Amino acid sequence: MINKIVPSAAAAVADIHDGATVMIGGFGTAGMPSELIDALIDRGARELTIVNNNAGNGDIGLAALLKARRVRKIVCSFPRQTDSHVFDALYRAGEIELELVPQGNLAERIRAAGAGIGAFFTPTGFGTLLADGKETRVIDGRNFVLEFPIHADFALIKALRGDRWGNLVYRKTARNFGPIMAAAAKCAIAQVREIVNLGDLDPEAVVTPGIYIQRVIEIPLATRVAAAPGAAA
Amino acid sequence: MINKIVPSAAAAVADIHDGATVMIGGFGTAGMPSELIDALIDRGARELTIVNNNAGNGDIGLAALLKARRVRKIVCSFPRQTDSHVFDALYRAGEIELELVPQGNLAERIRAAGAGIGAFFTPTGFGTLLADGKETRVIDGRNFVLEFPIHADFALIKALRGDRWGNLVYRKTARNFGPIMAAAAKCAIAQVREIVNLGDLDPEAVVTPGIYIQRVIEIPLATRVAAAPGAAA
Amino acid sequence: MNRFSREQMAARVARDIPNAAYVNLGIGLPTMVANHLPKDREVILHTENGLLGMGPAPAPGEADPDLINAGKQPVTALPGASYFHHADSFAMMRGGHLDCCVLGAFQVSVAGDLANWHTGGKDAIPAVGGAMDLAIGARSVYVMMEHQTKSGESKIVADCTYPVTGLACVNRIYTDLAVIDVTPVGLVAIDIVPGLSFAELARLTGVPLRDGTTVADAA
Amino acid sequence: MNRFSREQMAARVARDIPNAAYVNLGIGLPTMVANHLPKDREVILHTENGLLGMGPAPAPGEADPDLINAGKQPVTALPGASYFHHADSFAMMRGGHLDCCVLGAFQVSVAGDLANWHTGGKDAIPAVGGAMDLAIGARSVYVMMEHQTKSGESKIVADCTYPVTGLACVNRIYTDLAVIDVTPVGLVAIDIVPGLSFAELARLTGVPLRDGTTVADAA
Repeated sequence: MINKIVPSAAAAVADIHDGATVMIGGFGTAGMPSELIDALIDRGARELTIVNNNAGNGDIGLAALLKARRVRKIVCSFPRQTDSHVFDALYRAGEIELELVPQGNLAERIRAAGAGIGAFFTPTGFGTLLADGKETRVIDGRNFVLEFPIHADFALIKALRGDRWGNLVYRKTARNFGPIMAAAAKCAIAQVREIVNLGDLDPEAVVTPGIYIQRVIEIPLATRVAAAPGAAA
Repeated sequence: MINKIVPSAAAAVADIHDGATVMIGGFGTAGMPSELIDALIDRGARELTIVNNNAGNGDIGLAALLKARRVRKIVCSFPRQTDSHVFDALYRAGEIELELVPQGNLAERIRAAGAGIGAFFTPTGFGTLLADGKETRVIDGRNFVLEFPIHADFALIKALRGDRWGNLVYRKTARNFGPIMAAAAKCAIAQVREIVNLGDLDPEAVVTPGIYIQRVIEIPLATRVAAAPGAAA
Repeated sequence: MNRFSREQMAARVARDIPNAAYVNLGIGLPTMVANHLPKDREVILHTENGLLGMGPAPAPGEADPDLINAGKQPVTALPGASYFHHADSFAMMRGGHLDCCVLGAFQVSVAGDLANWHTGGKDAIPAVGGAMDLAIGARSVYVMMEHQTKSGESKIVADCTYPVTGLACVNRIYTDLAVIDVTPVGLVAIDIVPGLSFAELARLTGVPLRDGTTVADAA
Repeated sequence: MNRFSREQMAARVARDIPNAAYVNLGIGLPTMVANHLPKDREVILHTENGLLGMGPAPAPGEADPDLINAGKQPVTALPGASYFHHADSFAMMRGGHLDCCVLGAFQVSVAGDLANWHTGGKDAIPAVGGAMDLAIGARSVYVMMEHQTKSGESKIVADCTYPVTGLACVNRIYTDLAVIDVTPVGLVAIDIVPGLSFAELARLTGVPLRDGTTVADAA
C-alpha cells in the first residue's frame, strides 16, 4: 500500500540537510507552510538556499528561518516589503545572498525544472539589469533571454486537502507556487488542513497529482491559533 | 456584458479563412469537436493547416475534413492508425504535407505558444530523425533539441461545460489538448455539452479560464445521436 | 497650476478600458482604476498571484487571508472567477492574453521604455515582482504617474536614468497634467489638463511632444 | 527451443515493479503487465493522454468513450485518480517523475539505443506518438520484445538499423529468451529461459553479452 502520510512536521523535514536547496510555497503569507518552516528551524539545517516569491514577512515563518541564520542565499522576486525587516537587515549587513528573478521567470524556471525542460527563451527582463550577461536571441523579430530551470532538493508547500497518494487541492490564491514547486523538488512535502480518504478528491479537480508529492502532513487550521496562547503561557 | 455564446456551429466558424492554421482538440475521438469540424467542412475554407494529435479516424470528423480536400498540411504525432485510411491515401498520393512531431514536443510547443515562450530546449527526440537539422545543446551533461512554439489562427475544442465568460471544464481523458490549444490560438472556439450560468463552475476546478476562449457553442450530447437518423431520412 | 487629481486620473484610465477587457491593475495608484470602471461595462480583472475575475475589497470583517491581490490586500472573487497556479498565471500574462495593464512608474522614455522597479540607489534593496512580466506581456501597457518629480523634473525622459523594467513597452501615459500616447512617430499629447497650454505642457515635459488634442478635435 | 510465453514475460516484468511505483505501460505487449502486478503491491499507472491512476478495462457495456488509454482502448479510473491536460501529462513524463515505463521495440542496441517507432520503409507512414517522450523521460525504461525477428536475426544489435526513438535510454530488456540489463560495462543477462545455456543465448544474441546469472546466484 502507498501511504505518504507522515505523523509529524518534525518527521516530515527530518532529512533536510545542511546546504540543501529548499523551495517554500506561498505569496506573502497566503500558502506559506508555516508549521513546516517552524519544524525546519527546529531541525537546525544550515547554509540553506531558499526559493520563495518573497523574503519573509514580520518575524514568523520564512522570516524566522532567516532570523535564525539558516539561510545562505535566497532566490525570489520581491524581497522588499513593508514588513521584511529581518531580510533587510541581513541583506544590508551582507549576510545573505540574493538572486532576484522577475516573478514570471521565477515561476517558469520552477515549472521548467519539474517539466524536464533544459532552458527556455523568455521575453521578460530583456534589456534590464536582471538579464545582464545572459544569452539573448531575436526570434520572429522579438527579443528573448535564455533562462534555466531551478531545481530543488525539497519543497515545503501548503494545500487545503490531501490523500494518502499525495493528491492535493488548494484554497483560493494560496495555490500560487505550490503545484510547480512540488514538481521541481526531489522531495515535496505538503502540509494540508485535512487528510481525506483516497477517492474523496474529485479526479477532475485535483490540482497536484500525487506523483509530485512524497510526504503529506495534516495540520488542522485550528492548531496554530490554539497553540499560540498555550505557547505564551 | 460579456457574452461569448454563439447561436450555432456555423456562426462559430464563419470567419475561418482559406490558409488558416486550425488546431483541433482530441486524442482519437475523445475530445474531438465533431460538430465544429462538420461546420468547418460546410464553411468550405481550403488550404488549411491542421494541428491535431492524429490524422483522422474512420470517415467522420477530422477524417471527413481531410476527405473533403480542405487540408494542405497536418501537424501531428500519430497519423497512422488502423482506421486512418483517408489520411493514408492522401499521404501516399503526395496530396497532403505531414509534419510529424513527438507527442510531448507537440504539446509543449502548443503550450509555449500560449505562454509567450520563444523557444525551449527539450530532451525528446534528440539524436532521432525528427530532430534532423535542429539546433541542439548540451545542458548539465544532457542533450537537448531546440523547439519552437506552434501558434494557430483558430482552435476548435470540445469541453463538458462552459459559461458566458468562456470558462470551461472537461470530461475525463477528453481534456487532452483542449486547454493548451485554446491558449495557443488567436480565436478559440469551444463546443460544450452544456452551457451553465456564470458562477456555476467551481472557481477551484475551472480548467480553462475564459480569457482563452472567444466563442462557446452548446452542442448537447443527444444532438448528434438524434440527428443521424434524421439526416438519413 | 491646475492638475488632474488622482481620482480624475483613475477615472480617465477607466474610460479607456472597453467592455470585455481583461485587465491587470498594478500596485498603488492603478488599483484605484477599479473604482471608476463604468457600471455598464464588464471588465475582468486579473491578479498575477492566481485569480481571474477579481472583485472589490471584502466587507469589513470578511477578509480571507487566502484571497489576496498582488499587493497582498484582501480581495473577493466574482461569479465566473477562476484560480490557477503561478506558472499558469504568468503564462497568461507573457502570452499576450491580457488586453491591458496599468502600472505606476518612475520614468517613461520617448521610446516607451519603462522604469518602475528600482531606483538604482546603492542602499536600495531591489524588488521586481511581476513588473517586468506585465511590462512585456499585456497588449496595451498604460502608465499612471505624476508628470514631474517632487523637484520639478519631467518623469517623461529622453532616456531612462533609472534601471528599466522593459524596453519600448509603454503605449500610453496618464499624468496629472496630460494623457500622452507613445507612437512610432514619438509622443503625442491627446488630452491636457484644463488651463494648461500645449506649449507649456511641452516645456514642462522637456522632450519632443506633438499636439494631438487639436487633431482629435478636428477628427 | 524453450521460450518464455508472453504471459510469462509480462509476469516477469511485473515482478520487477516495486510497490508505490508510477508506471507507464506502452501499447501492445506491455499492456499485459498490468494483469500480472502482485495484489499486495499498489502500483499507479499513468497514461499519457492525461490520467494517473488508470484502472483495468471496464466491464462489458460500461466503456466510456471519454475514458481511454494511449492505445485508445476503454479503461477505468481508480479511486485516487487525477486527470490533466497533455502538456501537464508530458511534463510529468519528461520531468523524470515516472519510475518506470515498459515499451515494445524493433531493436535495442548494446548502448541502450531504442528503435520502436518506425521501420524506415519507403512506403511506411511514420507515427511516433509518445514513444520518444517515454524513452527519455522515465527513470527506468524496460523493453519487452521477442529476442529474434521472424527470420531469426537478433533484435539486440550493435547499432540500430531502424530509426532510433532515443539514445542510451533502455535499462533492461525482457525477451522470450532472457532478461538482459544494459549497463555501463555492456549487456548482462540476468535471467535465461530454462533449458537454454548462456553460451547459446550469447550466440543467438550476436553481440557481446556477460553472464550475470551465476553472479546473481553467488550473491
